[in-house]
Amino acid sequence: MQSYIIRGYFITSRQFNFMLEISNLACVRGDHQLFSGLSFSLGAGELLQVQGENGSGKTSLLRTLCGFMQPAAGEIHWCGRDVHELGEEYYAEMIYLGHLNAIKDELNALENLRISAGLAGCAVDEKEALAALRRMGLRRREHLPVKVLSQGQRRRVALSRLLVGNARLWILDEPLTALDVGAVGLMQELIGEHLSKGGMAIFTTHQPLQVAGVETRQLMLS
Amino acid sequence: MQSYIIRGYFITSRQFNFMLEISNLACVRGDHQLFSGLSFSLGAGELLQVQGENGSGKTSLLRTLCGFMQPAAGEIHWCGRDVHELGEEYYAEMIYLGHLNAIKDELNALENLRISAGLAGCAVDEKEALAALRRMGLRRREHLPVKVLSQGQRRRVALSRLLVGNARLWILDEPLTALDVGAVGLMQELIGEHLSKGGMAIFTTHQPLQVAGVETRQLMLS
Amino acid sequence: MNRLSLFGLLGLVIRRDLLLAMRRRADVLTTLVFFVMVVSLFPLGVGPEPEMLRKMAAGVVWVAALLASMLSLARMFSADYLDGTLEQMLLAPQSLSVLVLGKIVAHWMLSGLPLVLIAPVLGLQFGMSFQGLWVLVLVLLLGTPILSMIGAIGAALTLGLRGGGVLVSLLVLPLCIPVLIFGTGAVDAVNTGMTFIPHVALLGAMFLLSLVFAPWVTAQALRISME
Amino acid sequence: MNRLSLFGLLGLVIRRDLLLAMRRRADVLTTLVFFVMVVSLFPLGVGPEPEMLRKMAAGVVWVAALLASMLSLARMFSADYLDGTLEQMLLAPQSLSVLVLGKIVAHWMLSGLPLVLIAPVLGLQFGMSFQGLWVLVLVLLLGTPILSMIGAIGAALTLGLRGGGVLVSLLVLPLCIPVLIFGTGAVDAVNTGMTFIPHVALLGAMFLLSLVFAPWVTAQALRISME
Amino acid sequence: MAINWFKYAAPASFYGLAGKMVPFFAWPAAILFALGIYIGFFVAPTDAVQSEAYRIMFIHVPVSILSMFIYLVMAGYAALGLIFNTRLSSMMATALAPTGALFAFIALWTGALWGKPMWGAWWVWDARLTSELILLFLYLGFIALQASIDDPRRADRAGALLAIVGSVNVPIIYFSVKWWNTLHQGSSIKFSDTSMHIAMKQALFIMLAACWLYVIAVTLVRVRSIILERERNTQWVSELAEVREGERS
Amino acid sequence: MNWAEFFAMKGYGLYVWGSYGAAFLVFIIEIILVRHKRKITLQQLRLMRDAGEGQ
Ligand code: HEM
Ligand SMILES: Nc1ncnc2c1ncn2[C@@H]1O[C@H](COP(=O)(O)OP(=O)(O)OP(=O)(O)O)[C@@H](O)[C@H]1O
Ligand SMILES: Nc1ncnc2c1ncn2[C@@H]1O[C@H](COP(=O)(O)OP(=O)(O)OP(=O)(O)O)[C@@H](O)[C@H]1O
Ligand SMILES: [Mg+2]
Ligand SMILES: [Mg+2]
Repeated sequence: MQSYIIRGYFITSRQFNFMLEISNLACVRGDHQLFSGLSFSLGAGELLQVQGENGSGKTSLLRTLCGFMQPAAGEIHWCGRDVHELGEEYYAEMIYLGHLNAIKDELNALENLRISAGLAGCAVDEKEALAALRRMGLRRREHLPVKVLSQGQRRRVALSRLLVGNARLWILDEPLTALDVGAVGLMQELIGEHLSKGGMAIFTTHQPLQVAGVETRQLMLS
Repeated sequence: MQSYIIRGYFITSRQFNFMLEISNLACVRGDHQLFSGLSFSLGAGELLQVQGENGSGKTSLLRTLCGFMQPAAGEIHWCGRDVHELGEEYYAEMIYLGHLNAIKDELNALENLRISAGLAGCAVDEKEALAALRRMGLRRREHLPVKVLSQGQRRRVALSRLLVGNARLWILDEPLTALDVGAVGLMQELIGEHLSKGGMAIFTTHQPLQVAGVETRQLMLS
Repeated sequence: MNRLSLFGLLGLVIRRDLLLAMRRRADVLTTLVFFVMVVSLFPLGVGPEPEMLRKMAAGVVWVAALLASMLSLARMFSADYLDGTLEQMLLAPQSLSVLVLGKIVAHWMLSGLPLVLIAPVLGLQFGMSFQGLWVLVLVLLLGTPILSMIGAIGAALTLGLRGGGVLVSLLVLPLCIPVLIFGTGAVDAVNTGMTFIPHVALLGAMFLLSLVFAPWVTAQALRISME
Repeated sequence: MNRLSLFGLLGLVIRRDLLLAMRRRADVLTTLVFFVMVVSLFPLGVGPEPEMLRKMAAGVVWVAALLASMLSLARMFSADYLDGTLEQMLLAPQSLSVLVLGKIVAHWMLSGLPLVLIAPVLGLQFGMSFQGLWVLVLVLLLGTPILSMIGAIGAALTLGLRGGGVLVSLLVLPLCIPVLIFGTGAVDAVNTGMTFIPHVALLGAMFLLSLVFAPWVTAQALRISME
Repeated sequence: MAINWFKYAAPASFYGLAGKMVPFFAWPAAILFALGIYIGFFVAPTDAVQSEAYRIMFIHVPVSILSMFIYLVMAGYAALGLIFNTRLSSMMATALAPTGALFAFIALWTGALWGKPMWGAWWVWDARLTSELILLFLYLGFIALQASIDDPRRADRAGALLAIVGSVNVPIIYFSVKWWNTLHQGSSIKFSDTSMHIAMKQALFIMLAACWLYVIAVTLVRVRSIILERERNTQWVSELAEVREGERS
Repeated sequence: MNWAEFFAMKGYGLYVWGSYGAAFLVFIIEIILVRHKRKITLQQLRLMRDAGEGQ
């Protein structure tokens, strides 16, 4: 009933240093089995794209990796230990960006970034936050309440959280939504930098996304 | 300060039959002038893409066309008459699809479609609604509460409203958000059909969208 | 595909809001439970003297009704606003006032009607006379729709603003005071053996007045708020 | 970039929620005015007899407190839920209970504390004695946080309505009843010349009990609701 | 008479006019306050019933009357702004509201201080007192609504709608409250003012005039700030002397 | 007339002076506030002007 096509090679030197290992994962929503027997692993410097049609279970997979949903079967290991055991230790090393931006309309971009970074466990000073926002192309928009920003600008505020954390695992659910061509390029750059520092990323998107110098592994849900 | 590049030709035989005419439109948000002196017109069978970076004012332009925002200057005419005078007559002939899906999480796709069509002024029977949902690729999802659907499926429910109305003017703000490749193709098809029936469409998107046999006019905001 | 008549639209909106509420039954019950709780609290506070309780009864029921309808007011338009449905309603090629009227009727059926139905039980707890109970139900039936209508204006004006529920109450409660006064006045009149007709007539006039103006004013307020 | 301590986190959450509320300075005043208004409704309902009003006073103030915390409860988690912030909070590498405690404290500071501060003025309007006022403030100070804590559990459970929201309102609101009873009981005791210590002691016990359990239960409820 | 009213309906020209008018209201207000207090305290005789406490009247009554009057004026301006889309009228409404609320507050305060010696209670639930309290709530609602809306145009229009609905309600509220009270209890509280001394009347009217002038002056100053704030992007504001020649910051 | 007697107001001093004191205090505070607001507004306008020139 399901088929997975996993393509791509481990291109880093640390190829046996798997940090995230998924084995035999299954996901059931309602009466509906989205996937089962799914296994893959991800090491430092690797990039994985989850592909599939609308409703094929990409978001469900990513949310299962975050612990929001209990898998119907299978296990998720981080550095060799079950993520449920790890709990907060695992959360300290990952960052998740979903369909929702998790920003507050009433606050401005700067406040939003500093507060959400704080809630994620790291205090960020103003200078650092401003630098991140400017990198995301929000110069002269830092002090406007997010409510008045355009859809793409709001997405940029959400994405700027990636710049101030030091999470090793990025889980990005359609990060390119509402971004213009320039911002898509910027995201590719950011992912590239992250990988080159030994980070990992899993993402979904229906748009083309290519990171220079990195082979994107593909996981196809259907 | 602003520049507009309007490209494209009127390819229908009814090229002097402009239905939507915008003259000298200006839009101010906060202290910020987004555009001014914007003029264009649209006739039956024509397709206009509004382009520009994040925050360049695409959404603001479309919302002004819908009458949600008062233009700072300029006029919008429909069939030669000011849309503010026309009011409900104008609304009967247009349909707007924004960033928000305007669907209720607690209702299922079928109920959502029938109710939103009803609010837009036309009663749709169950068979017709089911056909529209199936055309949008929601077979076997019609009776699930929309809350459990995937992001792309939710967008499809919203888009299925296009199929049950008989509006002549479609105003679509990033209709392709969250849609997979198949659904993007379907949207292109639908827009093509709509145009060939003498309809008009204005849309924004950051993804490529090409309708077979129709030259897309481009309006660049910057 | 055929155009809906105005009555068709009204029915559709009412059915829709009731359907939505039935999917989230918690909201309906919260209002009702709150109402019963507030009313039951007073005998505890004031003590069990029957004479005093009988005097208070109408006032307590009315104040509780007023507060209970405040609880659900903030939600009246805000869900539709957040998910974009309200935008689509403003683009409907029919009268927005009719649509608003539908939402008001639905709100009343969910937050006013249950109170009217349970009020006799509470009245009995306070030892109200049969005649008094009857008048209480009558004035509640006339008065709670007014609360919903005035409340709709407030809810529309505060759409999308922070401060939500409290701000609406701040705007709406002072405007509802006449309803409260005439509503309790009618019951008191019965208890003191006078005629309650003038009070009911005044409530009726206020009902008609708000029926004529409130939907339209609310529609204007919605347009202002959506800009 | 350095890690936050638990106290740092608590402070951050409280500051955040207050900041969100303070975006408009008017909001703080709004709450105060709201209390005065709700309290003023009762004399309009039950009549101006000073004796009756004095007896009702404590009950009226407690009802206003309950209403204020109910009105703002719905927003306690739902805004964060709708815009995705709650998801991020569940992913925070710190204790969720502490985070929830922060939100409860902020909620109390916004909806409970103003009432405690204005209660003496309201008491004067109802002709309460000095001793009664003093006890009223004391029990409010103990009781309003309990309302916030119990309310948080309800708000978390009704979020997105897993776990049967209908039951929740039936469970949570009745849980507030003991608070109201002991709260008004203490003031009544003073007025009738008895000792108010037992009431206050019971309230204190409830306060400690809910302080220990409510944040944790709320955190679990949130995890259930988000699934 | 060929005064061009529309000229002064434009914020730019009204700004200058208002600036010139302020002293013409402020100084007479100050002088009349001084005069009124002199007559009120040194000329008017002691009251037979109330002894010296009645002197509170000279501040209480003008302030109470104005607090109600200002609401009507405010609602009128707001309605004008909504119907004819004249920005200046909306700004006037916004500028009047805080003063109105303060006057309602002073009326309550002085009333309470008068009530304690006369009735033995700071507060009784009497019709006039209660409706004054409700009036204060109406003011605060208007202010809170406008304060919580960022976009000034939306704030104007929403506030106007509220003020109009409120002013339709004010008479209903007033009479309902009056009826409420008389139904419940006979009016045991009555203040006889049949035999008012001429000096008392003089003091009362002088204070009333002083308060009225004060309201106008304060409102004009406030509306000038509001005009500047709203028109900050226009040419004429940037060319104002007080903006151009102000010290560099 | 004796000033102490005048201020005592036959025992009603607290109430009378409480009223007038509060009223004029409120007036004075309001005057200070509107003038302060004018100052702040002008200051902000100048800030805006300087920022505009800086560009
Ligand atoms: C908090 C308490 C009080 C409030 C809110 C209040 C409010 C008002 C208001 C609104 C007015 C003008 C309305 C009208 O003309 O009918 C007024 C007038 C007046 N008040 Fe008060 N009042 C209070 C207490 C008192 C007390 C204690 C006295 C005297 C014992 C008093 C004596 C008067 C008199 C003599 C007038 C003017 C005569 C008249 O217009 O009827 N007030 N007050
Ligand atoms: N209770 C349920 N009963 C039946 N099907 C369900 C239920 N809950 C979820 N589903 C289905 O599970 C799938 C969830 O998909 P998910 O959100 O993971 O998709 P996705 O791959 O992220 O899609 P998209 O590209 O649209 O974001 C959908 O097909 C949805 O219809
Ligand atoms: N009050 C305000 N003050 C200053 N700037 C504002 C204000 N309100 C809106 N803006 C700006 O106006 C622009 C609105 O853009 P709009 O939403 O129309 O953009 P868009 O072209 O649709 O962008 P996107 O591609 O991201 O959807 C944004 O740049 C926003 O920052
Ligand atoms: Mg998805
Ligand atoms: Mg946009």
